[in-house]
Amino acid sequence: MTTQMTPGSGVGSRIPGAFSGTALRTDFPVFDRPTGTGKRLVYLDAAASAPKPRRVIETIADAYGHHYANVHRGIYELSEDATARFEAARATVARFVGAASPREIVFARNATEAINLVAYSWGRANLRAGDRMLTTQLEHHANIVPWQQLCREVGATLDYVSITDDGRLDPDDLRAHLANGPKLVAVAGVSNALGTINPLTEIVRLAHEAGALVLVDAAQSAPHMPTDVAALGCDFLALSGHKMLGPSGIGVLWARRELLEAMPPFMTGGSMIIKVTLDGAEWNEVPYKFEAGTPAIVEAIGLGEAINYLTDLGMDAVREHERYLFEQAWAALREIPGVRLLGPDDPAIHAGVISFVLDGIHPHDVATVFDSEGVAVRAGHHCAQPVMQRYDIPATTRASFYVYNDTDDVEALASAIRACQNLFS
Amino acid sequence: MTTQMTPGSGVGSRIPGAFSGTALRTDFPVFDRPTGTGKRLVYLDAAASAPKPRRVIETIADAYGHHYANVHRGIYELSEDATARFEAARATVARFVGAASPREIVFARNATEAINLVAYSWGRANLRAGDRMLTTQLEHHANIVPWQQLCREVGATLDYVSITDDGRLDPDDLRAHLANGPKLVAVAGVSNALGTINPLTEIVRLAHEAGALVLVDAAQSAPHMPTDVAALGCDFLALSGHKMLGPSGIGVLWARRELLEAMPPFMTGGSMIIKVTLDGAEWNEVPYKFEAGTPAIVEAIGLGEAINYLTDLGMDAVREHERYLFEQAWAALREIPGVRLLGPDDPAIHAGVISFVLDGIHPHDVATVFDSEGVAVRAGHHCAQPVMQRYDIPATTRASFYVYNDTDDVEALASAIRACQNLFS
Amino acid sequence: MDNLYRDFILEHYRNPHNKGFLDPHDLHFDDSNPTCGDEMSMTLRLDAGGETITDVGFDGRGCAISQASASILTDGLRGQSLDQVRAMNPKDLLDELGVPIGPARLKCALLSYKVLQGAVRGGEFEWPAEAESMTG
Amino acid sequence: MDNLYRDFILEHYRNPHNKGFLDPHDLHFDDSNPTCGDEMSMTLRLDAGGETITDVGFDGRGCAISQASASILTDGLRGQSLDQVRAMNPKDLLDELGVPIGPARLKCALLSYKVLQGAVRGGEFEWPAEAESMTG
Ligand SMILES: Cc1ncc(COP(=O)(O)O)c(C=O)c1O
Ligand SMILES: Cc1ncc(COP(=O)(O)O)c(C=O)c1O
Repeated sequence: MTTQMTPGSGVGSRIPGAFSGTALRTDFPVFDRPTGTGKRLVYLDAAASAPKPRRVIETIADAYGHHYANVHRGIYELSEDATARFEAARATVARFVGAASPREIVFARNATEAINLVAYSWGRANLRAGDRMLTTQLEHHANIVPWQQLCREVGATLDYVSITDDGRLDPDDLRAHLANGPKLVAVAGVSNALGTINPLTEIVRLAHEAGALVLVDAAQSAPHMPTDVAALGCDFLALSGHKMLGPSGIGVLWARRELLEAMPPFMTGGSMIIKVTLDGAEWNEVPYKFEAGTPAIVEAIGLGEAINYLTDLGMDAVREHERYLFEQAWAALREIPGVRLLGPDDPAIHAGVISFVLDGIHPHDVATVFDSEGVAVRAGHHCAQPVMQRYDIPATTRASFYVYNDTDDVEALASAIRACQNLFS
Repeated sequence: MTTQMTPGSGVGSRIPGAFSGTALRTDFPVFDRPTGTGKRLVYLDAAASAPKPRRVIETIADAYGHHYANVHRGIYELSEDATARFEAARATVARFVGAASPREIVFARNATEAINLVAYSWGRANLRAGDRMLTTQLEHHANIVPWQQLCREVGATLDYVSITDDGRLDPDDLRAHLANGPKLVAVAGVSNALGTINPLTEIVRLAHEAGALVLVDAAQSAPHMPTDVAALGCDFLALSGHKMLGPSGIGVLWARRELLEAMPPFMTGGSMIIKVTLDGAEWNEVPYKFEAGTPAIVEAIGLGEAINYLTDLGMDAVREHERYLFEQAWAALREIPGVRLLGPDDPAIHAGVISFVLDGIHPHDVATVFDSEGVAVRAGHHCAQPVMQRYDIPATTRASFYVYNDTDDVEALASAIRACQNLFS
Repeated sequence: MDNLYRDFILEHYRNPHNKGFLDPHDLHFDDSNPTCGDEMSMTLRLDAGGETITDVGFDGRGCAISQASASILTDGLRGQSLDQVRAMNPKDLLDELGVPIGPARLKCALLSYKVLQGAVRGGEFEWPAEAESMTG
Repeated sequence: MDNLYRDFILEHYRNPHNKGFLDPHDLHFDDSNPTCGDEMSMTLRLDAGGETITDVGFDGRGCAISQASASILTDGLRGQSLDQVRAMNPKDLLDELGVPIGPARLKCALLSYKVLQGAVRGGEFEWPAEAESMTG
């Protein structure tokens, strides 16, 4: 993770012209569809889930149509073909995150399952009564509730790094909690509710010094900036394919191989065993030990193609593109009276996610009015209720950018806000 | 489950001409593909995973292309569209299995996850040290290993109903084990290793009389014969979409609503909560309580379309078609010297799955030779090692039929066996 | 959309009727809309017989749809018997709102109905089937 | 395919060389192919210096590919030093088989290599990377 690791880097090397979001829209069939009101679709909800490029959809259709069979064990051409494509996707994911080997890549349904896998498997084997673990107040529920459940079960204590008024992790509070010797620190690369890019390199260094392992919830960072687990030095990393132009139903857990080897299985059944008798079972090698049953074969293959699309653009270019859009949008929205912006002001530590509140207008109403303008945004707690509680708001409206957005979408956002304010004035 | 419930029924009402497998092959793009040796593909591995009809592939591509967004909470047209399609698929599944309500349908990755969900959630909450539970010797690993793990964890005992020489559950052994008062009986509708159709109605009645709940592993029955949980009276039912013409990455747990309501969550995170604070969480309504994170949205939609395809054919007709093919194949293979057939002789209790051993030829070699003839079969333990142990064989070769097969495929199977025997003679 | 926010709705939202927490009251229930976290309370006063509503107040923060719907719903309650309220059809409330409510906003529109039913039934009431197409 | 089952392979399968369990022996290892459950044992006798292989036997049931590969592999072992065996490249065995082995059968073809390495290294040896494209 180059960019988000050292906030501030990359300034001056910005390349807003690396690619044109407007041009890329032709790669995404969804933009052919007129909205109900006949307006152009302005899709600003990538943080919830991303549209799919034609290449990915065609890869999926072709895999189902011509290269589909169950993987592994099948001693016939079609199954060998499917297996080769499935395992090639694993290798693609491994390269994308900087893993030492494809065997460190475990396929899961989504980032949520990847985190639950660690909580159930590593957590129940390693966390004991009286132990502590640490997460933060800006996490998605997926990086909170599994730890609450784990700590409740084993009798450990879950602490939270608090957040500053502008949505950053409080570094002093982080240090204070690390001094208590947590066994694990679970932290997001990017907050989906605030847009904050967390200083992961620093966090990993401090956590390791304090003897803690680090799990990175990369659901919101991996789609938008380079990821390099080797450079970062973290221990676990979770991501979701559907947020990075890939299919639904596929996510990834990366973990260091020694950790995976030592962890007991999570779900059990076919494929994850070597031998089963009526008395018990022996487990297969990693990563298969963690992939019980028939995997999401074509979804993994589709994720591989989504990653190819992204790496063809270049993850540095993706980050720069979104940084540029963020700066444009942040500046435009700051001009509009009655708009309260959340999250850090510094573009070096703010991803392409803008959470805001309009004075006197409920975010649900905002989203409904936006929808009539063709602008798709998310309104709600963004599965991050502790963030809402921190700022004492019921919900926010959130606009999030991706490769197919461009400055015309920034303008559409600003004008939808004005339309909404007019209606409710 | 009409047909397999009362083995023997339906005889006389057989309608082999209900549809032509040969004609249906044009619905499946995979049959356009010539095999490596230029021969016609004879796909006899439905029991591992089924090919996909064009309709299903097109539904998936269209959903990704024009109706995709994250589901639930999205206050814009595209998300409402995706949500409506996703929930319609849930309703389709509910009708297909005879559920009282779509809210009894939990989406999982596959049957394996559905069973693990019950083991983790219901099992850890309800099974205590000293308790017993019951499964059978003919189960797939997916219906054995999760229970071994559960029983080990809580200190319960797992018993197995033994199987007869011809691959049926031993009714006396079943009664004897039920007399010990197991809390749960986990049993397959159809054995994927032997083809046996288990007498589920009888098993459910006896188990309930003995005070046990019943989980049906319908992975191998739901694709091939009618399923009706209301008529059957079971408590849990698991199935996999990929075995019934649907996408990979999607499976289903059906459970009676009271059970689901009472069960604690399995995985936790977004969507499955109502409220999260730093101190804990409250769970959402069923089935959402069991669907943490972004679900396999398009895979569920694709499964819905696969079910539509199957119900257009009619599940009774599907069963009759396969029964006819089974009878043809069983008769043909019985004629060939050196072929040992496994499983029951009675077509009323034998699904379209034929497991066999060729004297002196290893199943792996059989499958490789078959592949050169364009015939795709599975060779191995079929994730049912206890069955192999029971008959003291390392592996079998298995041919399994589905809607696109026809008597020409039966002939191809018989002639591949002869080719194999010639080569090794 | 301008459809959804017709003047009628906006008027009720800006100047909601029956807003407030009645103290004392005979019946009271709090509930929330999990899709947005909005909370609403409903307090009712009954006549001496304890069967007919004499006064009603709703309170809580929420979106225009939920606030307008509560305002409109409560307007019609005085003089109604508890049995009449229990027999209410949620569709009637949607009709009274007079604007098309998309599936994502149905819980907003029906929160007041749910809270009211909780109050007259003395315990949490399920979301009407109309609102079930979307989950929290 | 008739490719894969060339006479050469079938001949080794029908009449495997060095089949059997040597008793006594100096080195012994058992291993299995998880994709099919096939098991194989390898027993070795060494010269007085304990460095050079004087005799070898393999045993176990398996498919034609694994049996022929074990027959061919063991044929070349007598007179080899343990260091030479440890340095063996699995590719050479695949080449010696002389037929194209599809990914699904690589573990069959390399089981004998894995068991042999287990025997000379005194502990389970990982599947060579060549066999990793398929899992059990
Ligand atoms: C009887 C039976 N149960 C369970 C399963 C597991 O299905 P899946 O791998 O889709 O979870 C299978 C698949 O082979 C099966 O045949
Ligand atoms: C930061 C973060 N973590 C985790 C998740 C959960 O992802 P999924 O629902 O795909 O499991 C999300 C999705 O919103 C997210 O933004």
